[in-house]
Amino acid sequence: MNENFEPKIAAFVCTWCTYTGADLAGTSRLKYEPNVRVLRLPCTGRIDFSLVIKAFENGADGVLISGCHPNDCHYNAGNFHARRRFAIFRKLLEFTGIDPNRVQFSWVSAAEGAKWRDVVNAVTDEIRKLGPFNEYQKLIHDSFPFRHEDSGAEEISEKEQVENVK
Amino acid sequence: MSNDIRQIAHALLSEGKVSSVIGYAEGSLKGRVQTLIAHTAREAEKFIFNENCVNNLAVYLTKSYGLINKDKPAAVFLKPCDIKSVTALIQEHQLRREDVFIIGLSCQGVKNGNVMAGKCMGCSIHNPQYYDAIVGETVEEKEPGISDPFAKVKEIENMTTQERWDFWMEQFDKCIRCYACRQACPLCYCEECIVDKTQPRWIESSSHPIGNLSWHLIRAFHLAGRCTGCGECDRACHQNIPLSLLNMKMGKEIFELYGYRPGMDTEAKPPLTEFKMEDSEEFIR
Amino acid sequence: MQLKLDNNVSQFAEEIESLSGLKVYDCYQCGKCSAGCPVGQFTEESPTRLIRLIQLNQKEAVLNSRTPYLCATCSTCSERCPMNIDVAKIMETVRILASREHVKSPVKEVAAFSGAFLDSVKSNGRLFEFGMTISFNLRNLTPLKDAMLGPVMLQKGKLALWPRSIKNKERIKRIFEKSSYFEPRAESTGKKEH
Amino acid sequence: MAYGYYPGCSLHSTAKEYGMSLMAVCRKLSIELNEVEDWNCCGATPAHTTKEELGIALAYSNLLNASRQGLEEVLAPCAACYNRLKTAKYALNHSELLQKRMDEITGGKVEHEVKVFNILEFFRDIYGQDNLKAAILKPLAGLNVACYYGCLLVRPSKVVNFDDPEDPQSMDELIRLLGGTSVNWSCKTECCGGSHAIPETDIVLELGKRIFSSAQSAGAKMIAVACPLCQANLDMRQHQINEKYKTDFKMPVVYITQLMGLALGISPVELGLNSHFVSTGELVKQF
Amino acid sequence: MARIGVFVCHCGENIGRTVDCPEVSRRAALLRDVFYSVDYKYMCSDPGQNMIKDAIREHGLTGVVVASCSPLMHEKTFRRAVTEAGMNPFLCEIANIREHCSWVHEDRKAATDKALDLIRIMVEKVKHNVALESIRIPVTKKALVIGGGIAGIQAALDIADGGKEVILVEKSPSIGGHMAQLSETFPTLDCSQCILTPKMVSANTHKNIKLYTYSEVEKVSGYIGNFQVTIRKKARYIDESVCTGCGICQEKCPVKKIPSEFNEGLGMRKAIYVPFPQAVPNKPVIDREHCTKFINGKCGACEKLCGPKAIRFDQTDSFITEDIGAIVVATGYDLYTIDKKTDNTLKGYGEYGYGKYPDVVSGLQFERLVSASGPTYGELKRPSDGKTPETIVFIQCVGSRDAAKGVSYCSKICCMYTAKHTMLYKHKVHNGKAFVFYMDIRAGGKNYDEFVRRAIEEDGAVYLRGRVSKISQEDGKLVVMGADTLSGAQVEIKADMVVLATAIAAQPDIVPLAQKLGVGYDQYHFLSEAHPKLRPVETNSAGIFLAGACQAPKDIPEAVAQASAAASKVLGLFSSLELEREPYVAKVNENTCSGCEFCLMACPYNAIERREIKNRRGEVIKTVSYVNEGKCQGCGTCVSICRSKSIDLMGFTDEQVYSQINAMFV
Repeated sequence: MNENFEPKIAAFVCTWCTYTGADLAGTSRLKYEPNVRVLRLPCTGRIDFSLVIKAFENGADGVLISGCHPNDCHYNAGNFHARRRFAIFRKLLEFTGIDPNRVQFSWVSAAEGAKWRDVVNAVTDEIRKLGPFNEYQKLIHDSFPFRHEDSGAEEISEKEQVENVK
Repeated sequence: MSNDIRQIAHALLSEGKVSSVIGYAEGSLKGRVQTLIAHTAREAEKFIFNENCVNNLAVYLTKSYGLINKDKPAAVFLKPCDIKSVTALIQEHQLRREDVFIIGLSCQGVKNGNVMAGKCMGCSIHNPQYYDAIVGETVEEKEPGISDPFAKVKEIENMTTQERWDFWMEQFDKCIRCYACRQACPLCYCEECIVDKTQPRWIESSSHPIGNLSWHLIRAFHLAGRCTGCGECDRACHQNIPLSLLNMKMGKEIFELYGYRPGMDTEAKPPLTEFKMEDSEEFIR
Repeated sequence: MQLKLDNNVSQFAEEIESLSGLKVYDCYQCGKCSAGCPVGQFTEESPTRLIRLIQLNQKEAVLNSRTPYLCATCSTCSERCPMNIDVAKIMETVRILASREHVKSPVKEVAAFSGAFLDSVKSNGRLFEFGMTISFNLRNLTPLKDAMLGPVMLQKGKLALWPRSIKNKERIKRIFEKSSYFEPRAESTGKKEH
Repeated sequence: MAYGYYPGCSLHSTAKEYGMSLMAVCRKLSIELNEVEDWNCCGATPAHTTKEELGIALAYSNLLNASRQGLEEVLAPCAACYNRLKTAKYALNHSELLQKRMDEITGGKVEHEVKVFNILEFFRDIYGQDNLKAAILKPLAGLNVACYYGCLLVRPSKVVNFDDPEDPQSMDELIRLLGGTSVNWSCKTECCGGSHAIPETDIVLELGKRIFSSAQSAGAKMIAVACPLCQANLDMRQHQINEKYKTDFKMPVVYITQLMGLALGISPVELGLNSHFVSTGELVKQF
Repeated sequence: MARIGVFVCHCGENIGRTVDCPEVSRRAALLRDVFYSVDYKYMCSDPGQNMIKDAIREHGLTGVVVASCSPLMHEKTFRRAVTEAGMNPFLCEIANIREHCSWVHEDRKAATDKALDLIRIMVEKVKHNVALESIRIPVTKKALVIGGGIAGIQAALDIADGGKEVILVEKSPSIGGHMAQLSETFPTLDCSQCILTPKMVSANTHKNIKLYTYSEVEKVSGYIGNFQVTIRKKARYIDESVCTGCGICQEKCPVKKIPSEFNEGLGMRKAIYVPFPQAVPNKPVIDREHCTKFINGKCGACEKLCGPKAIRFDQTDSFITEDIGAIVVATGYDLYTIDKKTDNTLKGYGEYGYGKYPDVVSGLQFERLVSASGPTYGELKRPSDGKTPETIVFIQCVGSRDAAKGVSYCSKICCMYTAKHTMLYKHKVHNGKAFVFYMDIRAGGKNYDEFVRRAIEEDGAVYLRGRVSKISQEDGKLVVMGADTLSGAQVEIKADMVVLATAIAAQPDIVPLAQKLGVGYDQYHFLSEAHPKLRPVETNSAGIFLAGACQAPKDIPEAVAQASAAASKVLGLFSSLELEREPYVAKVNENTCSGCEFCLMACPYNAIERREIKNRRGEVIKTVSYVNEGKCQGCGTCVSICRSKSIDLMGFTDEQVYSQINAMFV
């Protein structure tokens, strides 16, 4: 583990509670770690476990899933379904040797700007402690020998354009 | 016993009660059996049942084999454990109850190769519970051959995270993505498997580490709360990847968390399609 | 009267809860227990008030109250409590706790009676009313109480003069020695029954 | 028919007529009662208000003896004993920890469940009302009885789980079955202060007065009980009540088994009806 | 080939301070498929919006990403803008670089990098966006109101006055509900029927209201704006079109001794009856349980004597189906049963002897006893012997706030109506004394506490704080054993009559109806509102609203207020020709769907139905799932449940999300 390593964290959140709560954190000018990239979905019910796998395949060191507290779901039950899905999925990850702490789950309501800050900081901190997801990175490397680790996306060489478009 | 089997198959076909009878027949190799799908009473003479009949014939009831949805039901010989698969198929609307005629076989356990099959060692139901007809006298119910069917699962659970990772990476590394596991599984009936989906492609199709890991994770999860533990995936895998361990683990967790056992009730709601307010959420911040 | 309260206000209530397995703070002071208490007119603190005092950490006042000793253990209160609190059990708990902490019973007759009763049982395995009544009256320093009843009862053959002991007295001795004040309770006490 | 029988201390002394009448009735109905061997006192109120475990243990050790004797159904005519035995069973069913303790304390374990019945349950559910009806020789015609259940038969209802704790009916049914009339009154389950019979006389006098006046105003000629404590209290203290409150109650307090006996044609003496404080002459005359 | 435009907003200093906007826009221009990128001080300003419009026209952009504040702020603004430039609004996405970036980070470099990431993610998404059309649902401008109590009547009248058609369904023979049973109402003591009757009449005569009494909702299908409702019209055995309501039948009917529901069993009615004089409609109904004609074929007096020949013994239940746009549920409440349950679950208030002592009555029974239209014509006589009670005891919280024998909640209205009862009592029995046992006095509301004080100060009601343990009967008196916890004493009152303020309970038969409607309910079977604070009259089923005590215990003012609120919701819904909804709904790929129906089981809205795929010969080849756009709210639960990815959610499709993830870290 290394303290000055900056983890890459993908966050999948629901529009109605967590995304709005994160907006509130902003309007309240709360400060938190910049490591999280938020992807907005209507509901945690929409968050398929394969999104998590995809995130790891794309180099995420950790994943955060967040939605409405039980009984607050805008769609009544989406979060309940998600809760079961990820309770089981975590067990699968654990069983296959992936530290379940790399997939974090939280309830953050539209009123909990401060909680969003705390969650982001805590998760970033925890993933930082776990260190880079080297095991998965290695798989990626072995699978895609041609994919450059940090091609800054912009300034893409013609070759890669072709690579990626096909 | 084989006599009763032929009789009932013969009767069903000659009386035109069923469109076909799916059962076991002597295989070309000694000690091996093959699947026989009889459409005429004459063919029924070939049916047998013995300790080598390890395979789960329920898979032939999936739509792709085209044996169901006829004007008459298809009859099938099933061991008590195989019946669970049929229950699941009915529960998941892949099979109408009236489209199948279940001939239950009492079973003392069967062999995989020349050793008793793993699923039989943990088995505690030896007589059919859900059937249209039953052949063979009921055998006495006995405790599982082994104390703990989950022993191997627990062994892995007790490894360190790193050890587990290494263990599975070694296993998955062997995978050549032939999808025999999918083919053999009665519950892998999707008309288009997610792995064949290209827009977008969720699972890398080539058998490199990333693709293999994703495939086996997704396969295991898609069977969570559904797998009835017939073990056909294990048998089908020429690379000897212990696939059923993943399914067993899922089954274990589902039962511990939600008290659900697959293949028991055609009316039950699959555990991942429902929820309870009081479901555990210790892992949620 | 003035109550001095601090952050330990729920200490005593918690003690009672863990000893009895009941939920003291479920009581919202409706007074139904007091309303139906057969000995209500003979007590200073009503059950309602006693529970209130427990909620407010007034251990001394509670352990010295006469109410738990005058309680006839008729369970009318428990039967009718809208919050399913076994009030009679709270009375019992207070009484036992008091004797465990050697608080002198404010109702000496009751204490004396219990003592005499249990002595009789301890030594004979069964109750020996005549001897018991006498020993109670001695303990209670009212040798002649109910004296007029005695002879009548004898004549009606209702008081046996000689104790009919049981065979296996060891068993009783053992019970008296080994029994502790409260039954063991797991951490998560006070499961309410509906 | 043979059943286990736990007399408890009173039925051999203060409530001897309860014991006598019960025996007489059983003889008449050829019911065989096997006394629990070497039974001990249930502990009554003093035990469980002194030490929680003592109260349970004393009762438990009787269940233990019963089970060792192979008794599965035990009749406990004394309401107090009945209540203690039921309480012990209830407590043990709800706590494994307690069960362990009891095994330590009594040094034994109940092998099989021992069902405990009070007198009313026994004749209603075990012996059967029809059988009883068939055996009646002298119906209790014109007898106005106030059925008094007291506390311990019906409370706490979740423990004894026997009859409606507010308006029980089983004794009234029995009286009607015997050809008598059960009056509708409101003190059926009021407490008589039994456990204070000796120490706190004032209380029992007050409570007793309430019960008598209620029974009287309901037109009852006598009170039927199934509890030695209630009987002793109400019977022994009646004249004290009359003295203290300047009342004039002359209300026999009889055991339900004594009334059964009369209906079955058993002689009053055999039923111990002569050993009451308040004369039962009026009643006896009719039989 | 996609041509994406990126528009980076400084939001004055708000974004610009921490995010290097020009730098971000410069680097965004280098992203694949980005053909235009610019930064500007205020993108939401007119000049800003014009920049977007112009760019779309000049560069023929196929998608737009605005990097600015939260989409919840200005997504609509910018989508409107692109529409004006001829682009489909759903081809415009927002990258939130303010709330999620500039405002929450301090390190300029980190913030700038993150801003670019967020833009890249949205660029990748918008590349896979497709033009969508908002869903338009036609609205049937006819409302169904279930329940003809005060709430239902009010809602019906408001909607009808709003010029829309209303179907009002009431299960009993007359509308009016519980309010019709009340004598006077708090906190003003005006006569209940004086204020209610006119409303009942106009509900019956209003040209926009179709009234179905003695009828129940049998079946509900469809969705907001498009419900189909089947109503069962129970047989009255009367031809209402012919009956003149003269009442001769009721007069001559020989079967007299049937406890009247309207009088809470305190009065009697006939086998053919109009529940009460002011009933609407004023048409009788035959109670076939008790009617001699139905029992043994004899009698038929009513038939013989009916002038207009309106009696129809052969009548059967009939069914009416109506197209409905919105539904108001106003089914009201019932009283908690005080007496011991028959199933012998040692519950019920045996200790109060209700049902055993005739002079122990419920609050509603007391209303009937003091009501001018009641069995005693408003003279207070106790049921047992008709004597006027000189001492009366009121007991509050009977069943309420009682976890052991009743319900844990507070029934809310008892404190007030008990105070009212003491006044009504005092006004009728001047020398009488009223005692009230209470636990707390809950009199929040305009002029409510004043009202209770009046009962105590002017009408001399004696309030005692404590529950009653037991009521017994001695020498013709009811002995009330209570407590006054304020003095710490036991209280014994010898009363002539006792009134129990019994808990408000949900309608016993509400659950099946709730399930027909797809409306949630709580553990006590009160119906659930969509949001306890912000959507109190809506339910989670779009187009279905709540009014009155079916949601929770309510008094008349509250019930009426909620009814009007529900009505205005309905009128609001009806004010538009069509409903417009964001097109974020699930779609099924019928080619790959294998019909396992997991989605169908998981959908929180029952929006997924079965559809049979037939071949040319009309034979069913397979059954697949089908999403009802009207019902689908777009949560996407089905998408995650589908193993073969045969369901997708418009606006958040697999492809969009997938490419977003791919673009997250590079």
